[in-house]
Amino acid sequence: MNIKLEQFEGPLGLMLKLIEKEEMDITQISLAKIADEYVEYIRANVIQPEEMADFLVVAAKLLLIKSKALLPYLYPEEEAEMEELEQRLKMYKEFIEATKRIEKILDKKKFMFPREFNRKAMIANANSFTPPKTLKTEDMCMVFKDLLTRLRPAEKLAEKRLEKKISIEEKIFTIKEMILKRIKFSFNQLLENTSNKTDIIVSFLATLELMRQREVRLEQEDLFGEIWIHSLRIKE
Amino acid sequence: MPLKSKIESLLFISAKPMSIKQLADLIKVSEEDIKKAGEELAEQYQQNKNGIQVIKNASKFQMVSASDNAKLIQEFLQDETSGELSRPSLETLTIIAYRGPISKIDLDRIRGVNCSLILRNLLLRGLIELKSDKQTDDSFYSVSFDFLRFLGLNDVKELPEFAKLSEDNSIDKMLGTDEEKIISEEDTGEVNKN
Amino acid sequence: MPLKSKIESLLFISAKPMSIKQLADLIKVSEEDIKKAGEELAEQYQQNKNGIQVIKNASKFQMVSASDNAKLIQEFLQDETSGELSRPSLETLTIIAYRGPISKIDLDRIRGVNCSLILRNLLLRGLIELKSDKQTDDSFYSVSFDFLRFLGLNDVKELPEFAKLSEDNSIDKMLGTDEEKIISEEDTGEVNKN
Repeated sequence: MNIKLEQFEGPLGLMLKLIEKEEMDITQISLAKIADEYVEYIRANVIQPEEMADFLVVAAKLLLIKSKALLPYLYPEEEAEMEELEQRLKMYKEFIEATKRIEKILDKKKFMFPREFNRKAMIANANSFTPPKTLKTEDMCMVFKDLLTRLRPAEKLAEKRLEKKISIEEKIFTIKEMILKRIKFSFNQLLENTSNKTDIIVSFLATLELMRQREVRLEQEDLFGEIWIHSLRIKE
Repeated sequence: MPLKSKIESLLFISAKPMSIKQLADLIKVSEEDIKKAGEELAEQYQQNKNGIQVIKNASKFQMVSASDNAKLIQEFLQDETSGELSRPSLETLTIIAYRGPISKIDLDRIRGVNCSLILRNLLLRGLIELKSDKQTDDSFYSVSFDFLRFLGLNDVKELPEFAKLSEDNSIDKMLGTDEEKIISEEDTGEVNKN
Repeated sequence: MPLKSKIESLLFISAKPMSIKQLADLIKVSEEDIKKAGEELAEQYQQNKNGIQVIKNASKFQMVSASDNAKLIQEFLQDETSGELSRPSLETLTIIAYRGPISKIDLDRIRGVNCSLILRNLLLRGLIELKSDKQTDDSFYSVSFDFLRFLGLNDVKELPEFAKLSEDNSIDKMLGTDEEKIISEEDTGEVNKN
């Protein structure tokens, strides 16, 4: 994708560029069409961590619009939210067009200038000195201290790193690796190196996905009992 | 026309933007009279294509050289203004010009991205001004005289499609804009005036 | 009448009298043309009883405010230079006192807004001075000798807690980080590294 965002351009800018590239108007249909490209873009490009949230919110809305286009009977209650995104984008586009017109005016370089400040021209007696009568050095000290307090950087917020999450794709790969080595193994064996809840869920989803793909067969004797994962691959 | 002549003298001497209120206080006539005479003056200068122009922004007037003579004046002053601004800065400035006074939240929403750094830069360059509402403590951005001078406009209303873009009711609906009385730093801070 | 308009613009901008030759060189027309147009302009302004007048002295033209309004202008200057300072003005003056000599751009950045008008007023009142470094062509503001004497000091170093406050590093830190951010903003497209 040969689209590049300037720094300080947000999700709206990205959507507009994607739509313009396809020469489409701003409609729910065109928004549905660019959803994948949008997600692909934020995956492939470096986005400021503090801006990522804004990009993700819009990504979620775009995916909603896309799923709505595919399954129109779903999500009737989200209608307003989808329209809002469309409205915002239309308005943003109008301002982008206005920006281009203003840029053209600027290019003409028709600057107007004020008269330069000239003390001598303003005051005939250039030696006149008009101090604020009640000002004391202590006042100045206080004002300067206030300023320093204002400028002192705020305490740094504690940083929290996001843990690296394993994707379903990665987990499927791990299971396939394990199953190459043995005919069957338990779900708990798969979880050997993890205690993380998300990881357990991802592992379970990966297992189900492999069953759907007819890569494995699952077996559970009792409720909450051990799940056994069997290979369905015919050994060569 | 002694009133117009007085306004002319003051705008000429002060060499900076002057508020209708300050002009009224000095000349000792009502603010309405100042507003009317000032606007007439601005129109007169514009129609006669004078080398001097009177421009208006919010409730202030300023006297400046005509935009048609920009090149000549730049040469004389050896001024190197290039008029260059990054695209995101210009975009932010455009929204402020059409929709000002506008709060930061509304701006961020229209652009879909946090504008803090850009706003700071525009404030430093004097292209926008920050004014706060004393009662609610809300802050609003508007374009400055320097922005008008930069574009060679006598009033923001001369911007292309000003009426349409500034009053787009979808924006109002969306943002719930309400324009309250807004006071600038300059107006509020001046101890000696009040 | 673009010629008259050009003369008007130049006389307006230049606070000083301009010779016919200088005008002719800048506008690139003959001296006779300048003389004729300039005299017409002077007459026009006089007949219209404008608040601005164009006067001719020997072979020089100058734009001045109308003498009828002299009293009004005195009052304006009185108004601008008397009374206490507003908080933003006081803050600017204080920064210049504790951190001077200081450049305008650093002042703007410390205060987060463009300080042109405030600086102009402090200059007008004789509280600060602008000095240029001949070699680098940079200009710096410092408090005036008159102001120091008014405070009863011989040197800024005698201000309360001068050594401690002038060396506080919050300002330096802020100017340092700010620079990076502002540069990266102008530098379009470059992803901010911090």
